[in-house]
Amino acid sequence: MNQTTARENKPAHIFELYQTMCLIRAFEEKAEIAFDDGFINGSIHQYIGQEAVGTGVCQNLRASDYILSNHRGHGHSIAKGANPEAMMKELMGRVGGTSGAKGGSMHIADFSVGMLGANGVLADGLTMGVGAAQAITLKGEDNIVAVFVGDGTTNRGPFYEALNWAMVYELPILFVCENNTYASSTLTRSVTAGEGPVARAKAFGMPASDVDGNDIVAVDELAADLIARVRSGGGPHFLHARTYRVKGHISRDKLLYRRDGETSENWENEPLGRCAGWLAENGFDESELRTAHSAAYARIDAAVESAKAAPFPDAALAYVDVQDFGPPEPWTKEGGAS
Amino acid sequence: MNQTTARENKPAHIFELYQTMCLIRAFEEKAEIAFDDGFINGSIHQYIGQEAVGTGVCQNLRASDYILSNHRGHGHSIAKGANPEAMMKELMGRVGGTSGAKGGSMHIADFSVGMLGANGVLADGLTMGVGAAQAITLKGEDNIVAVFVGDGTTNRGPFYEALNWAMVYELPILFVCENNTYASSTLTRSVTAGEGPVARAKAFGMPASDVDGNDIVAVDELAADLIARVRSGGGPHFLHARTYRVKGHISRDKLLYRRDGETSENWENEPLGRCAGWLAENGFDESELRTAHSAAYARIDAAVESAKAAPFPDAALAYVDVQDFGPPEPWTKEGGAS
Amino acid sequence: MTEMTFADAVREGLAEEMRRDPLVWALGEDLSTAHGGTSANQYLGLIDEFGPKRIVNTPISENTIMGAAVGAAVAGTRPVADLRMADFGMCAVDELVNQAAKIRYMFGGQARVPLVVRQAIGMRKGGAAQHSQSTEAWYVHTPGLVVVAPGTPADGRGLLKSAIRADDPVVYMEHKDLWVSKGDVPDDEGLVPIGVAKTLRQGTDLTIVSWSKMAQLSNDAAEALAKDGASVEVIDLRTLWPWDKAAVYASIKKTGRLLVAQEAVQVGGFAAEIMADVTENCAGDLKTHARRIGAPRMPVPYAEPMENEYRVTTERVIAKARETLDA
Amino acid sequence: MTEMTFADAVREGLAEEMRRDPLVWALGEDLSTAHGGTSANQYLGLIDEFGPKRIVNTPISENTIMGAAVGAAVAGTRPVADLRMADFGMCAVDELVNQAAKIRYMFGGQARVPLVVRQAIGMRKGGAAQHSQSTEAWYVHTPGLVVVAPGTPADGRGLLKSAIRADDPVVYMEHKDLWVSKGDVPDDEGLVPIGVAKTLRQGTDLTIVSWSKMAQLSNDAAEALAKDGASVEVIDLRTLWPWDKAAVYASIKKTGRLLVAQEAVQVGGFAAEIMADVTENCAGDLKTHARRIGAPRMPVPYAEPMENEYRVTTERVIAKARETLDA
Ligand SMILES: Cc1ncc(C[n+]2csc(CCOP(=O)(O)OP(=O)(O)O)c2C)c(N)n1
Ligand SMILES: Cc1ncc(C[n+]2csc(CCOP(=O)(O)OP(=O)(O)O)c2C)c(N)n1
Ligand SMILES: [Mg+2]
Ligand SMILES: [Mg+2]
Repeated sequence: MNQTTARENKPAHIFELYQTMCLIRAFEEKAEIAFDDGFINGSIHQYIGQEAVGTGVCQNLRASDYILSNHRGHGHSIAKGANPEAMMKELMGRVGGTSGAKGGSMHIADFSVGMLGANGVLADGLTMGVGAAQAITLKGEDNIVAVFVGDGTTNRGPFYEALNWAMVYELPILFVCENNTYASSTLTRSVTAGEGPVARAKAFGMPASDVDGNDIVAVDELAADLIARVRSGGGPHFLHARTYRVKGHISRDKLLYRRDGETSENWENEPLGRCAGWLAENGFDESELRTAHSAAYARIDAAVESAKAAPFPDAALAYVDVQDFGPPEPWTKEGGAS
Repeated sequence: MNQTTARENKPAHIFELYQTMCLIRAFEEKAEIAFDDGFINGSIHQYIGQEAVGTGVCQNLRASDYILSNHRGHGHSIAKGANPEAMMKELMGRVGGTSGAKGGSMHIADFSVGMLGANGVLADGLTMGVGAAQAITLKGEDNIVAVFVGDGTTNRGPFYEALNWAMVYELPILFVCENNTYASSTLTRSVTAGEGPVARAKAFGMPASDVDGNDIVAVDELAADLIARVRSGGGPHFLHARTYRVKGHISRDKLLYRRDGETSENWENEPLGRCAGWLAENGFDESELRTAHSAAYARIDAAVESAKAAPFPDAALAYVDVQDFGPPEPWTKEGGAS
Repeated sequence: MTEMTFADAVREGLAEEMRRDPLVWALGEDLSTAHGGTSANQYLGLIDEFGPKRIVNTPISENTIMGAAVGAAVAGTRPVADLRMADFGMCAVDELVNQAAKIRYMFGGQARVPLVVRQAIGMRKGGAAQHSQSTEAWYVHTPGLVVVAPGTPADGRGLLKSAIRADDPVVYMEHKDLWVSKGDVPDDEGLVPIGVAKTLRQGTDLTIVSWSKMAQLSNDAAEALAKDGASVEVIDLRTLWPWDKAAVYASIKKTGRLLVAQEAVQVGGFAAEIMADVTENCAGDLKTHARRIGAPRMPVPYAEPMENEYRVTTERVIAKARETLDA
Repeated sequence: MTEMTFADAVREGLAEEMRRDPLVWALGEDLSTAHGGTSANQYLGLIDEFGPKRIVNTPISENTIMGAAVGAAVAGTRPVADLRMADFGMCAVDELVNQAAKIRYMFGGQARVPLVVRQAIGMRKGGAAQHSQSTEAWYVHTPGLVVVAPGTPADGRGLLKSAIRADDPVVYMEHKDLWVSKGDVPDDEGLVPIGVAKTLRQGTDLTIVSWSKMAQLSNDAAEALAKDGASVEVIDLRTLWPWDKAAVYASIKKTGRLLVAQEAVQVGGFAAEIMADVTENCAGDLKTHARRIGAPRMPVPYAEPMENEYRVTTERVIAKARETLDA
């Protein structure tokens, strides 16, 4: 994360973020292929097109800071420092997966870097996030929490409870709303009244900022500033990042509900290309960028291969880590379980 | 409700509202006595000091309009036209109670006058209210819905979901927030961030008004106006009524959490006295007001007596009205039930 | 008879009821966009016929999807609320249990709450802990609710239609794995009565009682056992409350042996209720005590070997059936 | 030993744990104002000793009370979240079941969720449909959760302390009628182990298994039956998951007869689980099939005659016990 060096050399700093974004993009693209090839079960929610948000926020956090993510958590995890190799194993259900292959794509977590979990139930990261922030204040630490929430999820009640709660207890928490225009197949604005998330956050007295979420330079600058404010006792802050989900809601989604050309128009604006453009304007030459890009893909290719080569976990591990009191009884030969 | 005559003769109209408020006050005071005397089980949440809100809103509604109430529902019910005699029987668990003595104080309902129920779970009236409004639009009626919500309850998530929902579907619904300063023993502002309910409603694009909820003249005028707007297709509206819960949260509450003098100061501002003052200034003489007041108390005294004289329901009625498919099996002599 | 998938059959059933009764409507997330082709498309195309007032695409607001359905039901319409999965249904337990289930009773019969709430149950490969749960037992335990869990396209359609016409709130639990399964669906109205089980297979040695997808696995188990000469009767309950006690008791009278098979976690599951009931009411007819099979008491794991370890498989049903037969 | 009420004993227990461990804290509505003297005052005065960071008066936000407790638990503290009643607990089923219960597992053991969630159960006179429910069966059916339901002040204190020290999420269900009940509480630490039942009364003819307030009624029933010469053993489970199978099995071995008594709705209740388990595991020891008693499957009515008709009374337990003894 090298924040101090980075600040001294902005292009070098942005280049680092570019590398992270490439890693996320590569991860998502390769995961989709692995999914289509039958190596991944369930479904995967890809972060393609939104990389600048998670990267700009998480790379400004410390490892001891917490993030809480949602169903679309691969990018947040990588940006927070989770190991993509272990993540790919998790997706493929192999030994060495971040969650011991018990969770899969929607339940990536890496507590060692403060990544407290993706989540399959919308909005629950918000209420858990304020609790994690409360724990921080109780322990007297100077860490902070960042919670990611999708635009569609801002219509769930717990979102508002969490905003109010964060303000009431003046918690060290940054809410990051990734407005990618869609909630599954529904245009979020078609089911969202009023001016949207920023106005709603402000109604709780919470300072709120808006940013072009596809512009890594802007996200990075703003996030660094807001995180510093939150960390220094400024209370909660709301960050609204405008972005676009260029891919389907899940990888299988055929995007039948979009108007012709919509997706391709938005591809023009995706954050990696924009970041590469900025870097080119700021002293990096094409080959450096291509090398970074290739390095990310090579790393993920290797991650895919090593995941495919990794063994599946022992069936008996299924019984581990349920609870201390009254753990499950394994199946017996006679077919009994409890 | 005589709205047309009333409008032509404002003092006469306000006098009618005064009579309703007296009925509510008498009901609550007598209910407390009956409670203390052991005639009522569970707990009762009294509406004393808030009469102007429910009266001003409900008396501007039609019988075919719906209201959804909360735990503090006696006043809303009477104002909407429920029969206080039947309500008192409900409180005492007698034959003839509004809900067949199955519900008690927190589950008063009178569907014949559009009173769709008090409620023991905070905020649920809000989500049910938007659904009732949706039913109205589906049926093509020109009725409207009014939902009552306490200040403390505005911190529950479903409140926001309902606001958004009402706006998205442009429903004929009036949200009435009765801000009586407290949520049980907690000062609501101590756990509420930002400027409060009006700002929050506006953040959903919902027009919102604020009124002195102890001023029946003001509530009546504003409610009449808002209800007309909602009925004529103007979409939802939010009405914030400032008031004060002069009594305890429930009748047994000793108010230990209030500062000295707080309650008595607020008694000065209670709505019946203020209404009587207005009426006196507008042509009513003391004796007319005293007569109205006494008539209300006499009616409720009689209601109490008739409730006390009414029989308890047959135990066997407990099994009625559960469900058509798979109703409960009564206890057998051997002690079996299912 | 026409062969169709479960998802198509229930969509047809819903459309038929919506045509029959203008007060029937549906609400849920992504209904009009039909999940963008990513799910089972149980609503595909209905928006074109019925418009956005009756096929209501909602915000992500589970409390309100459920609460609004309750309010709309007491106000005279017949909503079908879709919470997608029982796992997300947990966000709306309050509105279902504290309101829908109780309103008729606690208001002394003044109102009916004629709604259907769809909450898909069951494991789908790779679904993991939060997209796999089967919570039927909770709602069987909840007075005021009817609970159905059909296992075939015909039953899916027929029970949805009966549920919509019922004046009770009905929890309609379809298994995610069944959506793509095919079966014959009658060309007539095809109503399936609430509370009536279906005997999938006659037998004389053992009764297996099951529901939803597990009924099919039980039937497969019975077929396998038949090759060994065991005659196993398989009952698909279809409705879990009220469950068809008469059918189960009669079968036990005939076979003298009972196995209840469920996909849900065994501890505290609905099979326990059947076991308890039968223990009390069929003691004289049972040649050996009743048995049950269900999942271990743990969340659903993701990786395939662990997921398979978790599953109640046909083989496991067979093993448990053998144990019961041999006892 | 000191005699105190249940509410006082559990408040003491909480205070002791908070003194012992600075990471223990409590959150819920009206905690610091102690419900204004209107409730059982389980938190009265704690705000003075521990301050508003550890006795946290919350907004009315059940989802967040539960969700924040989960987040704070995984972030290294030990929250005690109070949802007041199991009825309001229904507003937070998602956070409890989808998050608290699953986090340790679905993240592969990276985290523990050491929290206690208090959800009072049971009927209180005039409580009616929405303030009376006993939902322990739901949580027993939920992998990942521990469920305790103490019946005396000493057990209330001792189990709360053990629950706070446990690394599992514990659903702590106190009966509203018990808050004012009195009993002897040990002067020492008084920990009560999770998963261990207590035999309230020895007997040889019949075992009654129960928990929470119903254990007391069962004991009363046993006393009454003793006058008729029946020797009834009464077991208070105290912990519902994991329940003390060894104690129950041993008792059944001795008495050969079992009655399970619960206050909750009988259909699908926890008694069904015990019945099913015992049917499978104690068949040889049972002289007659196990029996159970629970409430009819209907919401709790308000008026006294109907409420009494609903109740599982001592008399009804006696009648069912007689039936079991005579079988
Ligand atoms: C409580 C809950 N309701 C519904 C779902 C199903 N679901 C998963 S993702 C999603 C859309 C979320 O949209 P948004 O919040 O905008 O996030 P995005 O997918 O765009 O990142 C839905 C409806 C769920 N997982 N949890
Ligand atoms: C979901 C839920 N949580 C908690 C309660 C307990 N409770 C009943 S009334 C009340 C306070 C409500 O305050 P407010 O909304 O301001 O209404 P008021 O009582 O002042 O009229 C509380 C916490 C409840 N009934 N339902
Ligand atoms: Mg989105
Ligand atoms: Mg209030």
